[in-house]
Amino acid sequence: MPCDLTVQIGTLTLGNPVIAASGCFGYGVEYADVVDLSLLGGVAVKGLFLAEREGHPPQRIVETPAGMLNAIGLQGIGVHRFIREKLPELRERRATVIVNICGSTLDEYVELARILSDADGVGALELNISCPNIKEGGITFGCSLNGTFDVVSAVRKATRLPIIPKLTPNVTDVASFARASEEAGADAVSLVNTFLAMAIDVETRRPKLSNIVGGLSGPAIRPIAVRMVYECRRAGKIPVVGMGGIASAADAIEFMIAGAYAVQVGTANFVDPFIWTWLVDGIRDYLQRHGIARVRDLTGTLDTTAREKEWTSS
Amino acid sequence: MPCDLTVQIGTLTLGNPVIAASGCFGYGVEYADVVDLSLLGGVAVKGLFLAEREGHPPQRIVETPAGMLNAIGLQGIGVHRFIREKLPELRERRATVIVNICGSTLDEYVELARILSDADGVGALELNISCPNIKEGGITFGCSLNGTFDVVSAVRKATRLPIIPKLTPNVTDVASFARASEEAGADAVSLVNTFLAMAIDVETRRPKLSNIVGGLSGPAIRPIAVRMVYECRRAGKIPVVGMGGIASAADAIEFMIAGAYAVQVGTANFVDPFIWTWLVDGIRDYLQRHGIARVRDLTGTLDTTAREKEWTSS
Amino acid sequence: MPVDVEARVIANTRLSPDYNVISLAAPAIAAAAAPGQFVMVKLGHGSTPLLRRPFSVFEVLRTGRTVNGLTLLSKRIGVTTQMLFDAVEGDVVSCLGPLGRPYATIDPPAEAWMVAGGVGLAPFATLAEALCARGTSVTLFYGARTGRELFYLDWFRERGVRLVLATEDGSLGDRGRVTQPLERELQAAAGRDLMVYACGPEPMLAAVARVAATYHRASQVSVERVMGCGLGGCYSCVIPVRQDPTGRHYVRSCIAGPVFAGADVVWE
Amino acid sequence: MPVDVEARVIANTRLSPDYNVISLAAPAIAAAAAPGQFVMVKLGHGSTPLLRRPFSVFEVLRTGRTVNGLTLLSKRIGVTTQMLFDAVEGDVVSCLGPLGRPYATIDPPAEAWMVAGGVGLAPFATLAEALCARGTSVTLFYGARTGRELFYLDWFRERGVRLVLATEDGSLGDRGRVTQPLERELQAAAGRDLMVYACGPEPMLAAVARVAATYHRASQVSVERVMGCGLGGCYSCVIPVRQDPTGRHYVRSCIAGPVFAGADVVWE
Ligand SMILES: Cc1cc2nc3c(=O)[nH]c(=O)nc-3n(C[C@H](O)[C@H](O)[C@H](O)COP(=O)(O)OP(=O)(O)OC[C@H]3O[C@@H](n4cnc5c(N)ncnc54)[C@H](O)[C@@H]3O)c2cc1C
Ligand SMILES: Cc1cc2nc3c(=O)[nH]c(=O)nc-3n(C[C@H](O)[C@H](O)[C@H](O)COP(=O)(O)OP(=O)(O)OC[C@H]3O[C@@H](n4cnc5c(N)ncnc54)[C@H](O)[C@@H]3O)c2cc1C
Ligand SMILES: Cc1cc2nc3c(=O)[nH]c(=O)nc-3n(C[C@H](O)[C@H](O)[C@H](O)COP(=O)(O)O)c2cc1C
Ligand SMILES: Cc1cc2nc3c(=O)[nH]c(=O)nc-3n(C[C@H](O)[C@H](O)[C@H](O)COP(=O)(O)O)c2cc1C
Ligand code: FES
Ligand code: FES
Repeated sequence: MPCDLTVQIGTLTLGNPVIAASGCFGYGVEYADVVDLSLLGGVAVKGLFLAEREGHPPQRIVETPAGMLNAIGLQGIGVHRFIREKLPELRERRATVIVNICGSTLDEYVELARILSDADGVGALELNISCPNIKEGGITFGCSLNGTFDVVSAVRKATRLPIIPKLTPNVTDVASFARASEEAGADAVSLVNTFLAMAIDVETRRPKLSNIVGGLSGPAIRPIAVRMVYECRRAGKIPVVGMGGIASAADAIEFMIAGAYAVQVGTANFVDPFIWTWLVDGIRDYLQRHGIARVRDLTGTLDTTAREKEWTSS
Repeated sequence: MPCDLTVQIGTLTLGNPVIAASGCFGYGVEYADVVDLSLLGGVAVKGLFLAEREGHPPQRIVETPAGMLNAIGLQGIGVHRFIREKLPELRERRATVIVNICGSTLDEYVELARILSDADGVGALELNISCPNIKEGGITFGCSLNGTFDVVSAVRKATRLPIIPKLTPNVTDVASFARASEEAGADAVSLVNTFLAMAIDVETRRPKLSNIVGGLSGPAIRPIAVRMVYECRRAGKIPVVGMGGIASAADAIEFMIAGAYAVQVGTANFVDPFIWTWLVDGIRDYLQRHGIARVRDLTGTLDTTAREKEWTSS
Repeated sequence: MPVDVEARVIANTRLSPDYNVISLAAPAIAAAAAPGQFVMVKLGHGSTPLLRRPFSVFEVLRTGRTVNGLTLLSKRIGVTTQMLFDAVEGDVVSCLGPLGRPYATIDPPAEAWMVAGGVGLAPFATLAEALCARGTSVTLFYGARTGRELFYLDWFRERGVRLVLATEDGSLGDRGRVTQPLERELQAAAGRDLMVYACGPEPMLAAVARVAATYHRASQVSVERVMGCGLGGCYSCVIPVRQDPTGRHYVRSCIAGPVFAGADVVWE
Repeated sequence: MPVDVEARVIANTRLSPDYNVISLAAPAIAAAAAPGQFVMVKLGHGSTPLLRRPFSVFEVLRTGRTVNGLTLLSKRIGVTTQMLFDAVEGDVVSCLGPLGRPYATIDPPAEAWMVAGGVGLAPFATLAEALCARGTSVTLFYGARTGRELFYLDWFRERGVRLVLATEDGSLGDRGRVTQPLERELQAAAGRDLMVYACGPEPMLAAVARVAATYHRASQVSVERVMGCGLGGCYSCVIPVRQDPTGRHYVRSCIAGPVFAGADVVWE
């Protein structure tokens, strides 16, 4: 049985539901020799500001139980160099490009959206309103319902590209942010960004990260992220792109059953840069084994009716 | 060098800063044959309602990467049977008892506080306004600043026992809840309770927990919990009791450096019920090694000045 | 009083592609364990797996009168059982026990009928020994998917245990479930004094308890609930038991069980 | 193009209570690796450790002309290096590589002066071989805490490498830091054409770069930053380099390095 793995986000069609998560795959081109970028559902590139940024001093990451903290501070080449230096190669490699954008002000998001709308080869915009690692902007929008609504509406007016606000998990009720995004005209929401967290070197009594706090990602957060995807799916109609600790096809499928149309994979790419093939193959196998013809029919199929017991002799 | 391990929470003196976390140590008496209860800083007993409760149907727990979900649903014997059947043995074993109380209404918290104030052998009350596993009450208070303020003030008027609201991490700004608790007259705050989370069996497409969602605990959450303790310590003056994934003396010390006066240990007790001795000994060793005479002098000693590099030849 | 032992692996025998018997140098636990009690084990460092897992004490290992250790019969279904399958001599398995309420033994002339499903065989080696030592006559009703998953048959025969086998594929003994020969023999056993012991998947236990009750026989069943601590600390392992003629109540199977009177459990 | 190999452990030799050399059957990586390149390794299942860790390729193992594998020189400081220390023949180490920008070799009459601190010896075995093959004369300045932590001295001697040793406790070679004999010899080497290569703790690298610059010598240093991916994906491994006469800029040491011109790095 052939399976239809495509998923639709606004006007953008992804060949399959597996997307490289922003900040965990460079600008995509770094991996062009390792994986065939056209086989990924999409590539969400490292968060871009208008201008170049240096980011935080090292140490920028630290491993924690089943997870890692990062405080990169959105080092990046800025949107103009991105369009000049990276986008052509991504186009050539036939990558489906999702540009993750960050602004310190609402106007910056709007300007980024305008600039990228005119660029050739951008599939969608992911609005990073959830990076826990920078003080100004970004998360200020992502932690306020009005802020989220305003930035999404403003970007909506500035572009025809599909827009995907990326939500922070560091809020009391993430579903309300999905609803606000939907009302403001978003095509989808993606979640979760990282959890604000910290680690201390007890011998020196200093923070392990130069920025003191950072964002927790990896398998550790998966159960929380799955719950949040489940809540957002029930709260709204637009597609949810789920992520947080996905490291196997089963993990990706878990997010889809909970309500995700597509998934992103971040930290696990560091552990296994060849993961993309296993993930897509694993999802295809699962669909075939379960007689599901289209991957979008898997979304939100969680069965919450009471469970019965079966008896086998062993 | 002898170390002073005692810590003070309101009028209660703990012999050391290591407390068994509520729900992870039964009513304490279950462990009386395994550990000398008088050697623990305190025993926070399983959350009690006024009445007996059956809790949720199994399956109630599931393991996740470096963590576990639980949805026990606060099964318990109710306050009256606790006082009759458990408190005398706890007293006899010279345990320092912290009673974790839960109500569906504000009045229920007040009544629990009154009843327990009259009981012999209760050291402090921990107000569970953060259990993610029950629909009514509890977390409704814990997710609203007014709710938190109201329940703490009301209990404050009803008892002279030290009161410790236990905060949920499922909020945008946990420090504001610590402040609200302080303003309402709490003697300390404890955090974190578990993170609302879920896990799905992808083969059956059913939730692994009968309650669909549960609370995530264990090492996975530690970096988030440490950050929250750090924020609460900076936000207020009352002592913070820190917990979330502590599994070694170094973990406990990390929380104290971040700002905790005392710590609680939950999940790790399941893995090693003899952990208490290692923890207390490990903390004592650390203090001696670092020339710190009193454990309370360790609290909040995080050094956030920029780090310099040292050079050794290896 | 349970103890925690960092037990060395003495031997590890694979019985099939899924089953193995692992011998552990945990004499203190082995010497104290009663039939039906269990240990909470943990392998590896770090947090995969995080929690311990419960396993029945399968055999108590002795040299003469000295107890050297114990074995576990394990079926590979997940991370810990995979590690138990792969373990080699010298590896360390952290072992906490003995835990739980054991089976109550009976004396002659009463007979013991043990009913095992799959890996539910585990508690019956020590129970059979304890019963045989009392001179009690023992029958083992033992079911599995296939004959290749019926283990230790000679071990039980050598100790004088009568075997009644059943396999789902009919490759050994009765074709079908083990409760069928059990019911057949219960029908024919009117007037004999006997106790039914069972361990296996819960639907089997429910069926055994029901059949036993039908023939007015007492039963003791060992249940397998997901356990977080094994010591009564977490309330994860509960099972509903009858409280009064109509009510039911969750009790912790790690301390109130794992062995219950079949008639006390509310089967769902 | 890096490859990911599930490499079997061929041998594991403990050099001291903290150092070991582990041989891995990863011929594809070994054959492609240039001196100074590294591999990202991961041991064990589950999530402890979660991330891979970077290790220089120490030796390339050959039988005749066939490349069989590579070795890593490891110093035990945490979870992965502990696992590398404990690994036994047959264990599997996941190995991704070769990665990073290698050292640039030089040809005679230029001389190569390699400066190693502690485990910073690792890239110099393959570099020495490559240089010796070109007929370049090679000196190794090698420092450690104590003489017992100076390894492979005969290995280098056999290949004609001149050794200049230093230990902090004075038990072998100069007492003190390895940059002292380096500076002394640089003073005396006026007029000779030479390249300084360094690997070791960063303050040592900074000192080497400074001393080299003082005597107007080029240096190539291999830095060790905490790495999340090794492929340019995460921006964790950055190091500040000079951008224009006054500016500085963070570059990813996994792809722009780990080898940098000593003069390019902004030492902090
Ligand atoms: C008192 C007691 C005695 C036991 N004795 C034995 C024994 O002697 N030999 C033996 O092989 N097993 C025994 N078991 C079962 C054994 O504990 C489980 O097989 C074991 O926990 C599996 O661990 P794992 O890490 O390999 O699997 P996991 O990776 O934890 O689980 C794999 C899958 O199996 C499911 N699962 C795990 N445990 C259970 C359970 N108890 N009930 C239903 N589903 C479960 C999980 O939800 C998961 O889907 C006993 C259980 C109890 C409670
Ligand atoms: C390009 C490169 C090549 C390397 N080659 C070798 C080699 O050949 N042999 C070798 O033994 N080591 C080498 N290292 C260092 C090696 O990567 C670390 O020792 C290793 O990551 C430690 O892993 P662990 O799991 O044992 O320690 P962890 O448990 O991860 O860490 C233990 C402690 O050490 C600190 N730490 C870990 N890595 C570093 C680091 N790079 N810098 C400073 N502090 C750190 C951690 O913060 C922690 O406090 C190299 C590093 C790089 C970047
Ligand atoms: C090193 C690192 C850098 C990240 N940078 C960004 C970023 O630039 N923009 C963004 O929206 N998210 C960023 N994230 C968050 C990830 O895209 C993702 O939301 C998060 O890591 C959870 O997924 P994971 O558990 O699969 O990694 C970053 C994560 C990591 C680990
Ligand atoms: C099985 C289980 C039951 C719990 N029951 C309670 C409870 O009754 N009351 C409460 O305040 N917290 C309860 N908790 C939360 C713990 O007290 C603690 O806040 C949390 O588990 C984090 O700490 P840990 O990571 O050390 O387990 C429970 C946790 C677990 C795992
Ligand atoms: S397993 Fe924890 S109470 Fe039974
Ligand atoms: S280690 Fe990830 S970018 Fe260098």
